[in-house]
Amino acid sequence: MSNLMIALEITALGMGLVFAAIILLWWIMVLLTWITAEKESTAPPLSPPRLGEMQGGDNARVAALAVAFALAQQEMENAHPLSDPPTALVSAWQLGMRTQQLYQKGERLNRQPRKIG
Amino acid sequence: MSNLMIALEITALGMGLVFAAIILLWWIMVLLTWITAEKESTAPPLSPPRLGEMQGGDNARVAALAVAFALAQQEMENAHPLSDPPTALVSAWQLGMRTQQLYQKGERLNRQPRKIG
Amino acid sequence: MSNLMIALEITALGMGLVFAAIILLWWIMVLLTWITAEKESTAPPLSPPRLGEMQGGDNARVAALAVAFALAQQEMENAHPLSDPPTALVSAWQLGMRTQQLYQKGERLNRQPRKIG
Amino acid sequence: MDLASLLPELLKGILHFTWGNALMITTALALMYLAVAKEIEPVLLLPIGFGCLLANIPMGGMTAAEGMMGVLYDAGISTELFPLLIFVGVGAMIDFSPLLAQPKMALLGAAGQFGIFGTLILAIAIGFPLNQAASIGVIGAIDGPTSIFVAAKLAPELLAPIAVAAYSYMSLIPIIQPPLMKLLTTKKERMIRMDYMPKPISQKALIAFPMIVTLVIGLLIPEATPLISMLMLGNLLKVSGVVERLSKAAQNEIINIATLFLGLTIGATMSAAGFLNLATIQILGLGLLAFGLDTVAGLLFGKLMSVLSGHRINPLIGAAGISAFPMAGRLAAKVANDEDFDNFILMHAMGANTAGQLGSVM
Amino acid sequence: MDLASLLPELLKGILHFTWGNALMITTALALMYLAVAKEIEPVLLLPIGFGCLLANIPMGGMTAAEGMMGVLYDAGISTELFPLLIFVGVGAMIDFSPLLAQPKMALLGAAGQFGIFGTLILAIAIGFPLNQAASIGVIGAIDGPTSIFVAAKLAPELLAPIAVAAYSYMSLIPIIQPPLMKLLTTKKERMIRMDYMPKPISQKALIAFPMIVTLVIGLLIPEATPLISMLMLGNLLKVSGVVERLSKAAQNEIINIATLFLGLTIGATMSAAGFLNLATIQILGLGLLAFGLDTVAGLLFGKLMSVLSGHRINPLIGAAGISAFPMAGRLAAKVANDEDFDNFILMHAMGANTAGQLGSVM
Amino acid sequence: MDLASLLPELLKGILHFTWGNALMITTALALMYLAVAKEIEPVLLLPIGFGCLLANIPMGGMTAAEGMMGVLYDAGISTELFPLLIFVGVGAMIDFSPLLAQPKMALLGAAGQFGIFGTLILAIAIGFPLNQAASIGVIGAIDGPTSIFVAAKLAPELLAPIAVAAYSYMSLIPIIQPPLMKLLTTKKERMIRMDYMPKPISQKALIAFPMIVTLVIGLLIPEATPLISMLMLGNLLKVSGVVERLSKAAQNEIINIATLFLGLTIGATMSAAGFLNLATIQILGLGLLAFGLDTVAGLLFGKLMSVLSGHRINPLIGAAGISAFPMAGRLAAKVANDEDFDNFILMHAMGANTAGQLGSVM
Ligand code: NA
Ligand code: NA
Ligand code: NA
Repeated sequence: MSNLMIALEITALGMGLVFAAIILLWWIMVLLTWITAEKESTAPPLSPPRLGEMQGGDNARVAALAVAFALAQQEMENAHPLSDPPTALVSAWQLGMRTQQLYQKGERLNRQPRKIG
Repeated sequence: MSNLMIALEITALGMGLVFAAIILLWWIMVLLTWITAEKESTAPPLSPPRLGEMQGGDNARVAALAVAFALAQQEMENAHPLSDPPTALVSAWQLGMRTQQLYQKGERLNRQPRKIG
Repeated sequence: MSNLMIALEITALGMGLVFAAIILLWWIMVLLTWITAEKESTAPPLSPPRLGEMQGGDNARVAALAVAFALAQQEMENAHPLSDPPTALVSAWQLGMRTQQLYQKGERLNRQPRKIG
Repeated sequence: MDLASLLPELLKGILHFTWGNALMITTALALMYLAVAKEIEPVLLLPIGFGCLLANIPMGGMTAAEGMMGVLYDAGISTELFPLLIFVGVGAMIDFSPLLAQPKMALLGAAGQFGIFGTLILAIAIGFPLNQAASIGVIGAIDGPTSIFVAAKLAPELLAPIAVAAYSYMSLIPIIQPPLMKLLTTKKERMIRMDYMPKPISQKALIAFPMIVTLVIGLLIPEATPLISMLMLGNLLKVSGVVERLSKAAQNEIINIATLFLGLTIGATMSAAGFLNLATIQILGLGLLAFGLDTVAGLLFGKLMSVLSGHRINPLIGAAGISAFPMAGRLAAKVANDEDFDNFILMHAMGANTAGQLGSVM
Repeated sequence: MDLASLLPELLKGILHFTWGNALMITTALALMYLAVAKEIEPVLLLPIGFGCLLANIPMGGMTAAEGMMGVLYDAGISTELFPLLIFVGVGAMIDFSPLLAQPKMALLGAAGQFGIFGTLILAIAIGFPLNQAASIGVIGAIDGPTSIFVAAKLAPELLAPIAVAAYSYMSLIPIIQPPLMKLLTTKKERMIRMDYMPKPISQKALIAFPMIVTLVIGLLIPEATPLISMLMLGNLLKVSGVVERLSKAAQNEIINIATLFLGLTIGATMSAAGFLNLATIQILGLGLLAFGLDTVAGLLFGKLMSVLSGHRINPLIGAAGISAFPMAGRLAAKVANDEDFDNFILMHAMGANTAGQLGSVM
Repeated sequence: MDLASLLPELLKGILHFTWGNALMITTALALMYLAVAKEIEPVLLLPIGFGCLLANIPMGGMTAAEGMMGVLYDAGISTELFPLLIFVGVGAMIDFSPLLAQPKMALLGAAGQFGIFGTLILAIAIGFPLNQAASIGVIGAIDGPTSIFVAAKLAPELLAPIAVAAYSYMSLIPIIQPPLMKLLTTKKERMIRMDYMPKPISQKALIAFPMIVTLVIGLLIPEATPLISMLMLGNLLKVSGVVERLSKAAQNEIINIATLFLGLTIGATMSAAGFLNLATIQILGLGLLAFGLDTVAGLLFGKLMSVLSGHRINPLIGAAGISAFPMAGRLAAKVANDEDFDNFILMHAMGANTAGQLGSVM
């Protein structure tokens, strides 16, 4: 049986296996999210709302925020390929991008303490 | 000679040795602290007083302080098991706890520079 | 041939080689700097000017600056052997020293974001 | 001994210098130039380039078995430790919530497979033995560590060219993809706006996900366990939120050191003697092809999904399905617009390892 | 070869899956649940649980001798490097000044010994050979790294159950101790307020302490040298104040990486084949007992001191004497209220190693 | 077995204690005192001192072949990994722009050679074999890692005394140099003010420099490749500006851990048995001499340049040419006033390795 035939068989089997696994994974994810759907609210501290909520805090905290923000922004500027990459897609994706950036800023803000402690 | 007898002998010897070592250690510590007692004043930079002293500094430093404090506090809040642990003992110990927390805050403040440098 | 003779030969050869390499290196450096001389202005973000330029930024950034500066200064103070070392040379060198310190402060300022991100 | 006998000793460096070395050093400088000037995968191409430089300095001894590079190779490449540690770090940087929010996107990960198997078949057609062909095919996984992991396992003799192909092409995606995108999709299709409103994912789901995936994939495709499990371990450290220290260690110390050493040692395998041969050129060719196939397959797959979804899916995301996940060294900001890519490493690694497994079976 | 011959190959993962694997995987998930949901020693139980998961995925190869876990085991467990590095980090986090301020508290460290030796005797009575019995007894040291260090030295075959017992019970202290405390002390005793006014300790004393302890203990109990000396090294790096860099490295990079790898490799030894047997159950039982004995002994010791001091000492601190020192991963904040625990590691390590020594002698 | 037979077992630590141990422990405490109280190279003298302490605790087992120190020695000293990793970190901290701004200063680096070769000749005269003499001569390089690297390669049996000499004298420079400076230069000469107005160096030059140097030196003096290339790699990581992560890892994790382990393992080789002998005393003497020679040669060289330049160069900078580059552990601030020193490591390493090479050739 020629090598090529074997290769084709591998391809058939391998891709079959991968597709099977991917579809299985898909179901698992659907199931997982469906089961845990009740208890929503993931780590509020990570989400932008916190910013607002925190501004209310004492001055010291506000200062901390200010700095963290300044740095975050600065990073955004310094970050070399921050402008959309050559493969940048339509605005829907940029929206997603920004969401995640906000998410990251939030994260950065509340990582801060750990980092310093 | 049965294993059990050996075990008992080990226990006798082992614990004797440990007690001996511990008592020796006790004396050493007493001696050590007594000898070095003259020159007191351990690393003042680490102790809260510094804070006060520093507040006198220029605004920039005060800002730095403010932030460090905000972060320190935030950490205290985020720190998961910050409330007294189930085994928390009488208030005398909580006092000790707070002392050390202050100590740590102080430490954090003057670690800052190293961290950034 | 005695060991000592060999040693002397090694010395002759070794030092000859080192001097040759050093002189070669010297030329290379001259050449290198001469070739790249056209495009001057390296990494402006690293140089003190940036500070000024940045002060113009929003308050948050100024706050960040303030802190970074405070810390930078504090470090300068804490840094144990910051006074000129016993081998410190004439003021011309101290000038160079300060230049580099400024350079470092600048660096520290714009490293900041990376550090936090 | 006199001077006459010493001179050749002193000049042995130059005397052993070959044209091959010169060529490879030029390659090394080129790689470093791409890394520094064009910022193409600098965290990997810079060390690889430098390692390649070292490998072509005659008698330097750095790349000898007992030299530093040899020591690192035995410590981290033969043991597959470096790529796996990189995966731990990458896992700690990935955010799976976008995938969990829209599970059907997982299908896009399958597109990457066409590149792998297409290349595999071609490699065999050209005459590579199965183990080598499989390793070459994995270039189509468009995922450096995976390629290195599989190559180190199945065909270490091809490690250098495969690694170079994987990383340099991975960085060429911005150049390779756009024309194919324009060619294969209509302006109307590219204009499709997808509503991005994922339902919130609970912390529980995010924490359970890496455990379940490790378990399921591990049982289905044992050979995929190492890569998947380390990726998921890193992710678990991050999402669990209770081991901040370990998560940070994975995202910094561990991945940075592993990446630096990985790059150096891979580059150090690029000695003129071992690298300059037909196989290398073939592999570079096949690698490029693999990337092309991936993109085309991804786009067609995207179009299919677009049609099936009644044009509510933008086919361009099909191309995203095949693309590389964010390399360790990229700035966090860059990760942001990779969110749709993040989701597919899993499948890449799976595909890669399935091919690897089957290849090794025979 | 045809499909018929390939299928078993493809499904070999599932075909090799045993009930034992299923049970151990459940254990692994349980450990990870405790770590994440209950935050019980997460820095160790999470990696241990994940390692256990890997160890029970058939054919995964991660826990094979040449797999990643095998490589890490040879690198850090056989060499005892990981526990020792963890000690360096722990030492750099400990503050000995409270102990130096009230040296008599050192006596409380002795209480921990009762647990060690009581368990040792029982283990022998049950029929364990001396080396194993000693290793089991050291669970009574209530100190993970010490237990692992001694077990790796005297009875590596019991490493997994001992490590699991040490860490899981260590984390059960909050559940084990309070009832015993209420049982063995009167309300009046528990109410005793101790005046906490230590005299200031000079920097000199703090710096001299680790050096002297290393020297004295090293000469008295050579077998205790490794643990004590690394603990004291870490402490010296911290208190000396002149090597901030090294102290930070010990408190972060070194301990974090060592902890992660230690947990993974320990967990990876929990394969169904090696873990599911009578010995494990006996060890878990003995370990629990050791903890109970420790607490009781500590409390009685505390009562004794309380009486001798004319009721100016709260007997509850006796229970503190036996307890675990702050694990590397705990947040700095948590360390604060452990200050009274910090002081006793020294004795634990000593007791542990004395037992280990004598056991190994015969 | 009864108590009578156990006692010697229990006291074996004390029974094996020798006067040599006592003497070495005193040395260890002295080294740690210098490190902590006088802040003399603390990052190295503290670990070295502690390692020395461990090496002289009888039966402690830390410094046995299978002990932690033995393990680290095999991992990092025999493989020369630790000194090389330190060089990567040092390179990432060096700023070559001052040297590039005034290339003629490179000549000053040559001064360091006189110390190396002068010592080499003397060592041979005293009767050391060539390989040992070369290693001793390299103390004149006034550069710890270089000395350790060469000694580990040519004469590992002398590693301990050479390392101790290199680091302790390196830290005595502030005491050794000033008197010689006053002696050899006139007040007028010392007052010469040099105009420090370097032309701006382009980023391009800074990035190209490490690549070119690695290549040129590597071809001219292959034996210098390891040290030079790692130094330049670190510098490239820093100046390239595109691999912040790797640069930081080199400046922190990598160099800190390597420094700590290097110090400990070097110290651990200072056992009374191996250290207390005539050779050690001779080496310490020769080392001191090497430093003196370096300084004198540097100053005379400086005077020569001063004259040739028409007294526009301050001869004192000649002394700078021979001096140690900033050790890894120094605070960044300290580095600032070392800028003139930074520039010369390159030559030191070259000189060191040339000597090493020639020595090893015969
Ligand atoms: Na892919
Ligand atoms: Na204990
Ligand atoms: Na020198």
